[in-house]
Amino acid sequence: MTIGLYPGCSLKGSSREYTESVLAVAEACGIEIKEIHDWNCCGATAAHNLNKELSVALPARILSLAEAQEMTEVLVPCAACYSRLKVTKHELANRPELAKAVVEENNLGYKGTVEIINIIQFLDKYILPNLEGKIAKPFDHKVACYYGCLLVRPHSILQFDREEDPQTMDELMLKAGATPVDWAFKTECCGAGLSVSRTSSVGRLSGEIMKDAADRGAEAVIVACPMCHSNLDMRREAINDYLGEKLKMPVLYVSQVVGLAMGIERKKLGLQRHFIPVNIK
Amino acid sequence: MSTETGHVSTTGLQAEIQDGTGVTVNKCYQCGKCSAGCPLSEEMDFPPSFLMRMLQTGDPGLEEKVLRSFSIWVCLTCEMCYARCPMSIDIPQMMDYLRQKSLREKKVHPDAKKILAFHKSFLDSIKYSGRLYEIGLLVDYKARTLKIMQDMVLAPKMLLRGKLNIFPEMIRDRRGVASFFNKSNKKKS
Amino acid sequence: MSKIGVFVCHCGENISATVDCEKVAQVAGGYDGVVHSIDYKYMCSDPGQSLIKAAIAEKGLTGVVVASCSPRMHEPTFRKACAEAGLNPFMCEMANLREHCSWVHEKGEATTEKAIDLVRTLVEKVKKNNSLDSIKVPVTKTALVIGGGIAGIQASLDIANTGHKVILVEKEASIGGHMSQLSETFPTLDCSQCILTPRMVEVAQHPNITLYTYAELESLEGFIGNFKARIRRKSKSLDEKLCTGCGTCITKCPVKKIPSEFNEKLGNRTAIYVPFPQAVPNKPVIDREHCTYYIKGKCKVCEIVCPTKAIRFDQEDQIVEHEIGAIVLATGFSVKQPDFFPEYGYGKYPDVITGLQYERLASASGPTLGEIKRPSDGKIPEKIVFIACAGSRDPAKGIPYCSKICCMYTAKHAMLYQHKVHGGKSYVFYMDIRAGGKDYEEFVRRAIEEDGVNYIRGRVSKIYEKNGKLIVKGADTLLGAMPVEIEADMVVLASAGVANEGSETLAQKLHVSYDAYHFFAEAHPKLKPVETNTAGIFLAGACQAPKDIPESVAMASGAAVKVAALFSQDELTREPLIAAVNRQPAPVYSICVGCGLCISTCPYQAIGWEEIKTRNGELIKKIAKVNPGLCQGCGTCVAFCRTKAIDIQGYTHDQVYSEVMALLNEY
Amino acid sequence: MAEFEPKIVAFVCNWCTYAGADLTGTSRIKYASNVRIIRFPCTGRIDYMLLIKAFDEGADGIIVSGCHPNDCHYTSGNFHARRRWIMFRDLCNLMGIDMQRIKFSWVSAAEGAKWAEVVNSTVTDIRALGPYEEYRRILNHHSKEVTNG
Amino acid sequence: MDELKNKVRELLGSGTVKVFIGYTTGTAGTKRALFAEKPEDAEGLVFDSSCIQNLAVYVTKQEVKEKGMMGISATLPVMRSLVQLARENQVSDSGIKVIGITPESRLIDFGNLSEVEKYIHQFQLEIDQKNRDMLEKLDKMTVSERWQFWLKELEPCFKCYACRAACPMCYCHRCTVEYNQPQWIPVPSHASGNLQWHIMRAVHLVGRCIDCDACANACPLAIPFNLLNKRMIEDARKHFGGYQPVLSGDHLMSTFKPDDKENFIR
Repeated sequence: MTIGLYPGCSLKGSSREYTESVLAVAEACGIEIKEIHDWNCCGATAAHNLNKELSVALPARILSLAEAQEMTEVLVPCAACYSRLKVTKHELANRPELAKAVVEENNLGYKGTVEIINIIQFLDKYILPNLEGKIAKPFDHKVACYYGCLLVRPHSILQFDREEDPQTMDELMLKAGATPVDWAFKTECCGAGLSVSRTSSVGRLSGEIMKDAADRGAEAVIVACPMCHSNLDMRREAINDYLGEKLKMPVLYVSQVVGLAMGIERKKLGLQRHFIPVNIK
Repeated sequence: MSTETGHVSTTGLQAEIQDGTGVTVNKCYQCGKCSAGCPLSEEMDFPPSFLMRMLQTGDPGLEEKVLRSFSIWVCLTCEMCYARCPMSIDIPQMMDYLRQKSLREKKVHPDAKKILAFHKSFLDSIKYSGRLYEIGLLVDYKARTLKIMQDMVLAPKMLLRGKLNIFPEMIRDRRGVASFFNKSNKKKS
Repeated sequence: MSKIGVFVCHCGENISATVDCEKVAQVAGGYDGVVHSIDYKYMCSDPGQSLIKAAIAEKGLTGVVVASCSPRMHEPTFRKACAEAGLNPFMCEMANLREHCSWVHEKGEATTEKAIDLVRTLVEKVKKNNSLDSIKVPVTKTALVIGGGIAGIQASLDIANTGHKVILVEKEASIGGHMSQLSETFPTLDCSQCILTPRMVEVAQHPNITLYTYAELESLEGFIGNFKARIRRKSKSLDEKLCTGCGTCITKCPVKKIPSEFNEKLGNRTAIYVPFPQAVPNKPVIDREHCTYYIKGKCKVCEIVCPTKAIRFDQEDQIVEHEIGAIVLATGFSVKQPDFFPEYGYGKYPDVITGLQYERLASASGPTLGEIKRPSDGKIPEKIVFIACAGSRDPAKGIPYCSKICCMYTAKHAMLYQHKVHGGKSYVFYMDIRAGGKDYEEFVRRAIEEDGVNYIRGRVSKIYEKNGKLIVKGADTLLGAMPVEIEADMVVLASAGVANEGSETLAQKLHVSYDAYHFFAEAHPKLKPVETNTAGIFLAGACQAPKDIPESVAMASGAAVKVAALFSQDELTREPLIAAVNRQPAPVYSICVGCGLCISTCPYQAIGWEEIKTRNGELIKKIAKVNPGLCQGCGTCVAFCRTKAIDIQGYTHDQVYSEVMALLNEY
Repeated sequence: MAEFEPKIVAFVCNWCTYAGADLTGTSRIKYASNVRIIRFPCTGRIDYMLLIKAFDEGADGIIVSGCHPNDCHYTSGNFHARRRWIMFRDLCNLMGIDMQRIKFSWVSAAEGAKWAEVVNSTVTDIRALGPYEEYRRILNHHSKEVTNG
Repeated sequence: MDELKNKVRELLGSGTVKVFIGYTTGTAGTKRALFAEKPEDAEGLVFDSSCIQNLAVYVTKQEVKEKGMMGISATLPVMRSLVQLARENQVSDSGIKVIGITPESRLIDFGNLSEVEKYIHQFQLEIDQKNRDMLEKLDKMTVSERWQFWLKELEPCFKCYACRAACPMCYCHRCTVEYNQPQWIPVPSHASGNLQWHIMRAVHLVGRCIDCDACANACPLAIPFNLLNKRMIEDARKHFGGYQPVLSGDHLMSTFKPDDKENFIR
């Protein structure tokens, strides 16, 4: 059984370690993953900010490709892309006139048959079952599970976990041997789209998040979104400027933690690519 | 004989929003939970609930203010407001609509130029290569904003860690993707 | 040849705004049999009714059709008017032009068309109506009151004081209800217990009141004036006659850590317990779920220490039966636990509590003896936040309606805090202050002006814990929705009032209707607030909708008067709209062939046998017979009987048939 | 040409659906005016022959509605009715009478909105089906007087 | 055969029964009912596979009842009818003596009706294959096709009511068709009149029809309206687990289960 993969732009560039870790754990469990051929960008915030139809057309093309390539289930590790794809599928199903405008005019063979799953669902469904006994070195650290916005919202469409104080990632971490801390910023926003254009805001928002995580004694923040990661990791300077202290807490992708627990070597998981060194075993 | 069941008939921007997004502005009873939860409300000129109120008045002057507001651009669509709204009002959808209208009518708030520039560069990159080309994005963005120095420190670090592609990844069917842009742009003009 | 009068009502503008009333009257005037047809602004008004009476007198009408509002509203009014004019009241029918036509359709041809059809239909029906005499049935002058809260207590006392017997059933071990949990009451701040307990005692001692605590209604049969109630008295594992209520068993009971329901889980109780010190009756019950004896089969400490040997471990539930004439439903309400708001952290943070829990903290008889202390560490909160509408007015996660009492009790809570904790700071997040009621607005103003409670207009988005403080993130919508953050020591959620769990089931037992929120439904929102749609069953207190104490008491007295009025007659008249088996002269006697298959269709076992005999007593024929005393007029047997030997007054075969014909011809 | 306006007769019980329809009114919810309500004490009183009569007099559609199971004012009238409807529908269906033209529903006294929704959807459906020509045709060759009795 | 004759002679002779209802050969060899009142009348009794009329139809007739204690030779359908009639208080042990004739033409001298009840309960109400196929065929048709089918089938019906006369369950003193206030069933035998008559008849027989086909056999135009009754029997089984004539207890249509299943009420 092969699962389709939609990496999205960041996972090919600024956060390729995310892709690497996903593929690594999958491989270790003998799960075959096939990247959608010739996929395009989902349009992200920019598209739905500036141009409704475009924001639907771009993901629609992606889903049509997946269908054409006979994929029934597509993994979308990037929470932002995941949200965009899910929303698009929902819109196309519930707004016929929009669907007409987008699907027909761009003659996409869209049918809406593809199941879209996020990283947590993927790890839950395909990796954990194989993990029995494979936990080589439990990730024995206190972690703060950071879900961000788009993994759980809008709940009415995503229907994943609960939108306040979600639990799925925490459960996952428990199984990987980690101890999730109970904290208050699980679903607060990191500043995402403003990373470049309003770095100051990002410093503040991400700062609050890192602060609470640190106050609760977390040794690492775990994320499931490249945007969250780049803000919490790459923008650490801005964060520390805002907080006026030097936070060294590393930020890991949920798949990296699972990988480490399985004993996969750090390089294969791309840990060396982080700005904030992951100096915990 | 009529089979129509009556519904709130609104005018102006209210009606536009209703048709465009299905959001009924008058559903809001100003509890302010959105403004309380919005991560950026303190950076906004009008927090979400305030914005809703302005729209409820149907006053052209205030509607103009909304379209020229900074709020609609600093909004991150993090969906927090929608998640907690007791009346399930899809504010993010509405924000998208307002941004697009504001852009069409060239009413973008001056301070939002940078944000807009980023979005545009982003889309151009997609239009050009089908995917996001991060260096391209940054360069293009700097060109638009003349912020040559910004993130200069970041780029090398990223390259070092193999986080930046020197060359853009090109998809095969670039025409197809590009055509999306032209189509949906035509609609606007 | 029938002479029918048609009277079309404008209901002010309510009907005439969308229906052309003149035209309706004029068209109806053309139907054969119709000798008088007019329209008028308010038919239900005095002059309106006089028009009807006059027409009956002058034209000798044999039937009347009033085309106005729903018969559920004014049928009695107009039937009475007809009767006063000497026309049999059951010769009057109503066409529902308002609820079923003018209010639900746009103005225009089609709507007037429909109005005309409806009138024609009723004209044809009334032609087939029969003059009827209402039925007399005896009244059992004993009332059943379900629920021993303040409403139930008030209703019981009022009825009992009119000299009639009352049976009061309370499901808990003591009467008192929510009011007994309250600290002090708005707007007077007098102590709830102090004003309630005397009433409780009065109930216990009243010669006319039989009190069943720890009991529930098992089933109800019959009809107004003649109900039969079966009540389950749950076993208290106690011989109440022997028990003196000395309390030794309670002090000695080894199981001491059961969260007390009365204290909203802020305190503990034992397995053998009385809910609270002033309980009535003040005799314990054994909670079999937690009692060691019932779990492990040994212990029996209470039995050993009991000086009067009153403990009965083998006692079983007991079913008692009573003949009942009328029922008052006073089962009250429940508080919706705000755990559906994860963003408020109720259940996660011990210092985020509900309003009712706060009442227990503020109550002199409560777990903290009236001191406001945080559940987590017993510290006295220096900063406290009250959040109104924590569940109310929230279609998304809570309930759409306003719980009505929260604004007032929140003001009271803040006020009590300011009185008890000097120098403390209190904040109230609100959206609107609904203080309609005598001295209510003044009370709220006092909280703000004299006690310095800070009212902030806005809803709280999130509460989270940060180094021992509760961070409350809100907004001030009066300052351009500016974000507000308060570091509080304690947060009180004004949780919503909702219908009791299982209220639906109880409604079904009693055949009363309930609304979308499962509160019991009154017969008319304005004019019959304490009646239900089922004759002889009345409502009191918060089981109908959230209410404060004065309202509940007033409603209870209202219900009591209805019961007293009912009991003031020895027999009451019932609408004669019931079924009867056809009878004919000899030799046929009846179309009924006596197959008896109808007998089991009757929900009231009202169908039995009748033997037709000759003078010298030999059996000619055995046919079905409907007992007019038991028949409630559902007509299930009528539609079932294949010979059409049973018919039902008010909805006879002839009547309904004519309606269908009239409706569709010249439709 | 104007849209076809079906004739629809509603047979409803007094305690739930009739009251529910009253609530639709008091809540001012608008719905199609094609429907005419005939009031019965209980769905248990509704005679199957009346439904046939309605078609026989030219109705295009029929609504039969009463209290939800367990809510019957008379305890079980609606349960008896339900059992009868189950058999009656099968019979009519075998007879070739179009069961899409008889809508059965439970509408409680609290469901004013549902009543409007039931009426509107019925009107829409019957409109789609068009006039009940099939039945009308067999009526053509006999005059109303006969059936009026 | 002689066994039956002897039995009847004995019953009439001893005066245990005043009239015995059996079959005899009528004109043109057709079988008709015989009402034996004297022992010698028993000679006329016959029985063979062509005796298909449901004799139970006579036990509710005043003329016959007047004669006093009845005896009857009862095939399985007749026995079923008798039990159902007993349930409907139309016959009782004090009025009838049943001599059963098994499918293998064996005689059973029943002591009372509860023995009859016990006997018939060994057999289910089963629709024969031929009719089941026919019903299946109808099910495959569209609604309009079925409508046309029945219009055609019922077209010749001129409401002679032979079906009613032959049915033991149609014993009402006054049949609904005889009402004119209101006129439930149109008098003339036009399409809608016939349609309504047969719908009504079918409904009246739900839970009571025991599938003896007497009605169809009696129909001079051989209209297969008994398909309606058969479908009702099948559906009664499908929805409510079926029924059997019983001397006492629930009747299919005058009881209900709170969890009766349906899929058409919204």
